[in-house]
Amino acid sequence: MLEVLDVSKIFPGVRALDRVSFRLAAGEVHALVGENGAGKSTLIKVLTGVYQPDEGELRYQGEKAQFGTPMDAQHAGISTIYQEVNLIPQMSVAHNLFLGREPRNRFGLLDEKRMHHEAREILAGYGVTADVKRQLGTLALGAQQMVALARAVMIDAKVVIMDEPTSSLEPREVETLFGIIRDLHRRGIGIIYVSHRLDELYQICDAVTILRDGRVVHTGKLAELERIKLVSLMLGREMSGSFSAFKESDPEVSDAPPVLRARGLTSRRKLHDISFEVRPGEVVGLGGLLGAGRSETIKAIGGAYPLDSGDVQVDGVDLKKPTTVRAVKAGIAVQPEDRKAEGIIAGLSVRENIALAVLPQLSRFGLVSDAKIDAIVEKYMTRLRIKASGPGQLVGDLSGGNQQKVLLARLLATGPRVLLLDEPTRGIDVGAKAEVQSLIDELAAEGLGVVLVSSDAEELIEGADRVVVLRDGVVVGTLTGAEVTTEDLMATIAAGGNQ
Amino acid sequence: MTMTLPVATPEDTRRTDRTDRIVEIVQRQGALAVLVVVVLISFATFPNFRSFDNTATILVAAAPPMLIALGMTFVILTGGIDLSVGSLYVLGGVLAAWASQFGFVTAFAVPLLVCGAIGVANGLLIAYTRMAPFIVTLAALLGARGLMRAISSEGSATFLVQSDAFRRLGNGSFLDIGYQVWLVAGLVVLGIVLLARTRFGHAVYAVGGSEDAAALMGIAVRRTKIWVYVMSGLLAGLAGAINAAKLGSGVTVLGTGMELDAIAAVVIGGTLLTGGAGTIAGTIAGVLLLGVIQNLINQVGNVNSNWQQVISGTFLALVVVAQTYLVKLRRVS
Amino acid sequence: AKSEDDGSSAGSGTPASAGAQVVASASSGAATCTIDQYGGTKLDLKTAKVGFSQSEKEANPFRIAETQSIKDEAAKLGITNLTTTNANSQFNKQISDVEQMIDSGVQLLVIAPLNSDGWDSVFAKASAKKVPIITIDRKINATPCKDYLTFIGSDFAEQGKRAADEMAKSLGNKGKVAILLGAPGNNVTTLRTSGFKDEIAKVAPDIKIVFEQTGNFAREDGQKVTEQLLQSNPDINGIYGENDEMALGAITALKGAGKKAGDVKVVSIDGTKGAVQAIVDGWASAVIESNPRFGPLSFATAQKFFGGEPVDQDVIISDRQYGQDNAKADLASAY
Amino acid sequence: MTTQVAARPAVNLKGLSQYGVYLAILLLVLYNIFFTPYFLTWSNLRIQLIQVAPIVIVALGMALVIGTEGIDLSVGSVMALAAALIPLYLGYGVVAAILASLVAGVVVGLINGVLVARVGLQPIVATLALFVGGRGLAVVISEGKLKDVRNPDLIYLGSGDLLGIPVLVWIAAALVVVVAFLVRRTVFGRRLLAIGGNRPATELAGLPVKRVLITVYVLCAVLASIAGLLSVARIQSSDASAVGLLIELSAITAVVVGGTPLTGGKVRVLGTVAGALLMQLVIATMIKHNLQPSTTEMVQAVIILIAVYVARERKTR
Ligand SMILES: Nc1ncnc2c1ncn2[C@@H]1O[C@H](COP(=O)(O)OP(=O)(O)OP(=O)(O)O)[C@@H](O)[C@H]1O
Ligand SMILES: Nc1ncnc2c1ncn2[C@@H]1O[C@H](COP(=O)(O)OP(=O)(O)OP(=O)(O)O)[C@@H](O)[C@H]1O
Ligand SMILES: [Mg+2]
Ligand SMILES: [Mg+2]
Repeated sequence: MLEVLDVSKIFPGVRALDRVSFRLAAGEVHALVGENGAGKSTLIKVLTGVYQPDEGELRYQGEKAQFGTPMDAQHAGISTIYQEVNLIPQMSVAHNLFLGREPRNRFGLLDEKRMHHEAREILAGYGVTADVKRQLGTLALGAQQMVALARAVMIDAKVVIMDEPTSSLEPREVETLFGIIRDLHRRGIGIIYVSHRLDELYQICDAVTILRDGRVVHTGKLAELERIKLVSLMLGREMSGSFSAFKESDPEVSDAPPVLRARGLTSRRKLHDISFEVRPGEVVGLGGLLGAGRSETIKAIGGAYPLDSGDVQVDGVDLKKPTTVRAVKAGIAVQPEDRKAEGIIAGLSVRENIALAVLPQLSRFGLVSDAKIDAIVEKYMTRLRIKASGPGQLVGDLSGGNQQKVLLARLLATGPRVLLLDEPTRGIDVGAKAEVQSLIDELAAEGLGVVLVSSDAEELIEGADRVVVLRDGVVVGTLTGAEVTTEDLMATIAAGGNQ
Repeated sequence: MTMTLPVATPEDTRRTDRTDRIVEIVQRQGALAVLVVVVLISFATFPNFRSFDNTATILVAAAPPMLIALGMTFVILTGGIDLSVGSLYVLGGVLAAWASQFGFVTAFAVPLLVCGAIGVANGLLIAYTRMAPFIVTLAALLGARGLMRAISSEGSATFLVQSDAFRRLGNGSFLDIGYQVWLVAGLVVLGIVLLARTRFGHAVYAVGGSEDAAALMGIAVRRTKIWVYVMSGLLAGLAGAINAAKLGSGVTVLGTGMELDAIAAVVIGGTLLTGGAGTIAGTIAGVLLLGVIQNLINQVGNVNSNWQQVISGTFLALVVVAQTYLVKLRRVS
Repeated sequence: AKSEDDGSSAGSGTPASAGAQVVASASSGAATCTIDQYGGTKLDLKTAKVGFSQSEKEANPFRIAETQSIKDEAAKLGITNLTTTNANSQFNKQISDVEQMIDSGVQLLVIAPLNSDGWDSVFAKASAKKVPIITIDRKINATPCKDYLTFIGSDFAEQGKRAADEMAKSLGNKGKVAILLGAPGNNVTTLRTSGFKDEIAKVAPDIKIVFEQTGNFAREDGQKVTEQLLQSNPDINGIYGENDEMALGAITALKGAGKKAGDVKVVSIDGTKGAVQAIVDGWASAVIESNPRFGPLSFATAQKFFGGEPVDQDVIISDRQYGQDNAKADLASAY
Repeated sequence: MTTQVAARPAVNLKGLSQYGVYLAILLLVLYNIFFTPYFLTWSNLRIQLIQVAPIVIVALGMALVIGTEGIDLSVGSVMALAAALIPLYLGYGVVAAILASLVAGVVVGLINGVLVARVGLQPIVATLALFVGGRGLAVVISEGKLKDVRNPDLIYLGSGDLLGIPVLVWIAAALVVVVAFLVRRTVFGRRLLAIGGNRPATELAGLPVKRVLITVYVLCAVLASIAGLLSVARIQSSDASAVGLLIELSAITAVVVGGTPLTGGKVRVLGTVAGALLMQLVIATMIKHNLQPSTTEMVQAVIILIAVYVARERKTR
């Protein structure tokens, strides 16, 4: 159906694809896996005309093909959901859905009525009920992802490519997605599916191709490949035991006074009287569905989201009206949800990114001390095992996992008392994920208070000592103890809705 | 220069659509609201302001800036900027006056061709070389002015309009409102339809909203960019031409600072310089607002010319701050 | 605030009568215009609504003196209903300023035009309401007594010519001369250039004009261009500045380059205090005046017109000039 | 992952983009040496340096603002304000006059900075207001009159020499060093670049973004007011309506031609100086060859395009 032969793609300094051959059969759901930076997204972009291959050829429906632009690929029946929502946040939901192929009336003008009507109908099938005239950006990320999905599937596609479609979906939405995939499968449509969540792959994929460092290291039936083997192939080394790196044993949570105490956090309509506390060495998870207000809670504590009332205490000291500057001073470190937009500074080096928040401590009379910076950068690059060509490399050129670690290094360098981590493992591969998770454990063990937000229920359950469940900006329950299960979590979320 | 503004922040999903829309209209049409208030106050205060003639004068004077701001709106909506419009405006006027000796049609055709070609050059450079629009069009500003000086012997030769029909277009009127105003009104309506009701218009918003996403969604980003600069060039040339028709000659001492006026009008009209959001209706209100302020300063009469600048600057700041405040209100409520 | 000159500048106020404009040609054969020819009604200037449109900001001596002269004379005559506008050098603004004044019912317009062409729409409007237009200092290319009533002002080509005569005289009819041009595209620039060049060619063909660059009528540009000029043409003998400001900039440049007063002959046009002082100091050779005090002559002409008397279609004023002989004595009457 | 740095094939190209401005200057100088009489003289070099000094000073401030992804259109008006205040306070001595003009810079910078950082206006619009109003105010202050200055201390700043080099050039050079040091060695410089690189991220990292931004706009305006007062000292008169006219465009051009991207996050101080020098040489060459304004403008356009094309950032991500 769709096939590439010996394709290479070279970026300045990187051979992103190295003589890759890949074959998608009709009606097949083909998993494409690999570490961060293995070349998955690049392969997809080559397949869909975003990039032109430097070597090799593309075959589509048995014939040699060449797509100059994504438009060409779309016309040929290849429809793609790219990694990270790629829609226009300022435009309305309906306009996004139909962009570039809007229905027109007999004067050649857009038929808004029809567009809205059809958009409503189509989206209903995906469980999205929001007003289609609303700005897309005001929708929750999950809903946005569903719009992107609907957009990709609604054209008469022969091939649908999905690059990490589930990274921002909640379990219910994932189910909807799988329903759609099964339906496409039945209709004989070929699907390429990229994900770091291995469970999903085994649920819906038939075949798998594993990329490592731009090369294909394995391709074949997925069912014939054991999980553990798959991971080893991806990483190029043996993996053993559990995939979650969180230690099973609950660390002793002391009855020391809490490092962080949030009381009655309230912000117009989004947060309502949220209170919880974190003790030193404790990992408190924030659970809930997308849009529950977890990110807002974290940002509010970090001073980046305006509060109407409520207060935040660190080590018993009240932060009067938290601002980001005050919060950092008090020992609060926030790792934002959106790494690219709010986390890293892509155009600066690893060194600058790590040192950024602690510059005053690394300088005298406003003059930075290179020696001090080098020392601290060296320390965290080693400690967090940051893989980069050197401290001078631009962060934007690192893989997702390493970007995340640089971000963590920046937080840790400030010597925080509390770490607030919003989706710390989103979009990073199993290897890096395990590293980040064990790091969280380590940090807690050193006596830091940690707040962890994750859409991955398992990660939350295993990683947290206690889970505070939010729904619509209200605390609806707290789960404690080692015996908490995913089911318990889901039940609490659901029960919260019935109150 | 493209500052990242927090464009869309997540809002409460439960808010009713109607309040949403009312607040949005006030926010989006802030310039219109200010315009209405200013006009009402002037009506009450200055008897001369009320006259029909005065209104017609304001509209005629606003015609060329309106065309320029119309083109600028498209450019800014894609996240770009066009500094060359002031020069193209003068160039268009000089060319129109010169070409009027060959008749009515050439008087339009020549400036449109030349200014359109410069627009194409702007667009190609911006779309294909990824050079910043600011700098490409700054070069075009210099180049076009140089060209204008070259064809008018360093600006000393003024071509007189030879075609009577062309001249009539400049000074004649229908229902006591100048032809130019009708022409501009027609083009503005076309522009509104183009932006709101065609695929091209949506592509413009998409490119400004997120260039990368638009490309991945199959929008022809480059073609869209090229077109907006062509439109901007054409409209600036046309503005020059109708102005030449009105003045009866290709005046060479025009147009400095015109690009900043146009940008100011567009921004006052609520269009974000980062692109992706804004309306032509807002731009119209912005242009008229600037025109009315000018007119008011004259109505007050005998204001020292230097104070006039101070007042304009202050007013500009107030309007934009008010705009921003409205946007913030909307975000918080 | 306290300026450098505080306390010493008590006597700087120029007597209003000093340097008043004088009409050059009272020749009886010149074309005239009457209210019957032009159309319109007789009226009393005192109670009339008068509009004055200034072209450039009141930010240089010429414009300041010009506007002030109009206002002073109006006050003197008891005209209470005077509206003034300023186009800030934007031509389109001047057009709409004037149109707006016509809309508001002015009965007499005095215009200092920014440009000589481009007045079609104004004429159309003014003739419909029979508003007489007096243009001052720059002429408008149109028909007097039809499109506008009359022009009062200097002859710019003549100024250039006189500057050329002075230059030729001070150089002894030979040498190399540079021209600091005014703002490009301005007809003052054009006429002062052509007048100068034609006359030089006629009276002193041995004077070579080796350099012409614009100084935009501004002192800083005049200085910068002269600095460059002195590097590329160190043997220059004369500099003709098309206004005083550029010439003064040139003098600063000459000083900076280590020249002595009189090494390079400087001739310019306008007659501002600074330039006349430069003659006294020996840096400038001659200054041709361009008199900005248009108030008295404008209103006198209007009074005649509204009173039914014929007025000249072209009122050319005689400009004085300053040289070594009279600079010191006449310094007080410079503006 | 990317343990790369495999041989960079584009080394030459990259070098060209880094050093394009310097190459252009070299070419232009070579041309002049052969085709322009009296070019290779000390007095000529001196004039070029003196003339470029004010633009360099303004461009330094502009580079800082551009580094934060901003732009400042009001620099010309600040120069005018500074110029207008000098004659007013010269009666108290040269120090008072200089202080007065610097205060004007601080005030304008504060207004710009607050509008950008606190009110959240887009820089081009925030500074447009003062671009329009500032010069008007300056002319109002000076009552529209051009005033000669005769204070010898002030004039020394504008046309005196120190160790054989004009004072003006010393001052500009000193400011270049200060700004380069600021960008490379200070906490403030790092923060400035971080804001330009990603403002939301910098804010979340707990940096005092607003304070830094306001400081940047104040610095830019103060540099502009220094340029303004030096211009007065050089021209030996204060003309608020003319000083610094259109300098914002020259300054932006110098910054961009010098290789600083308008998208922020990067400041090239030496490049900026080179950019200003290049444009100065272009204009000087045109004047020396007695070319018409039309030609000068068209050639400038072409040179800007070529210089920026060569120096443009190649998008790697
Ligand atoms: N436009 C580009 N310019 C330069 N290098 C690039 C570009 N795009 C990708 N790369 C590099 O190519 C390699 C493959 O990247 P790619 O995005 O395909 O990885 P991926 O497998 O999709 O990773 P992830 O799981 O994080 O999405 C990486 O080393 C990346 O840094
Ligand atoms: N258009 C957008 N672009 C970038 N990020 C967005 C956009 N819309 C929403 N987000 C981010 O996605 C997050 C999820 O939005 P949502 O409305 O689900 O609220 P939430 O409370 O953060 O959800 P959660 O409880 O899962 O953290 C928001 O915090 C916001 O930062
Ligand atoms: Mg990817
Ligand atoms: Mg979230």
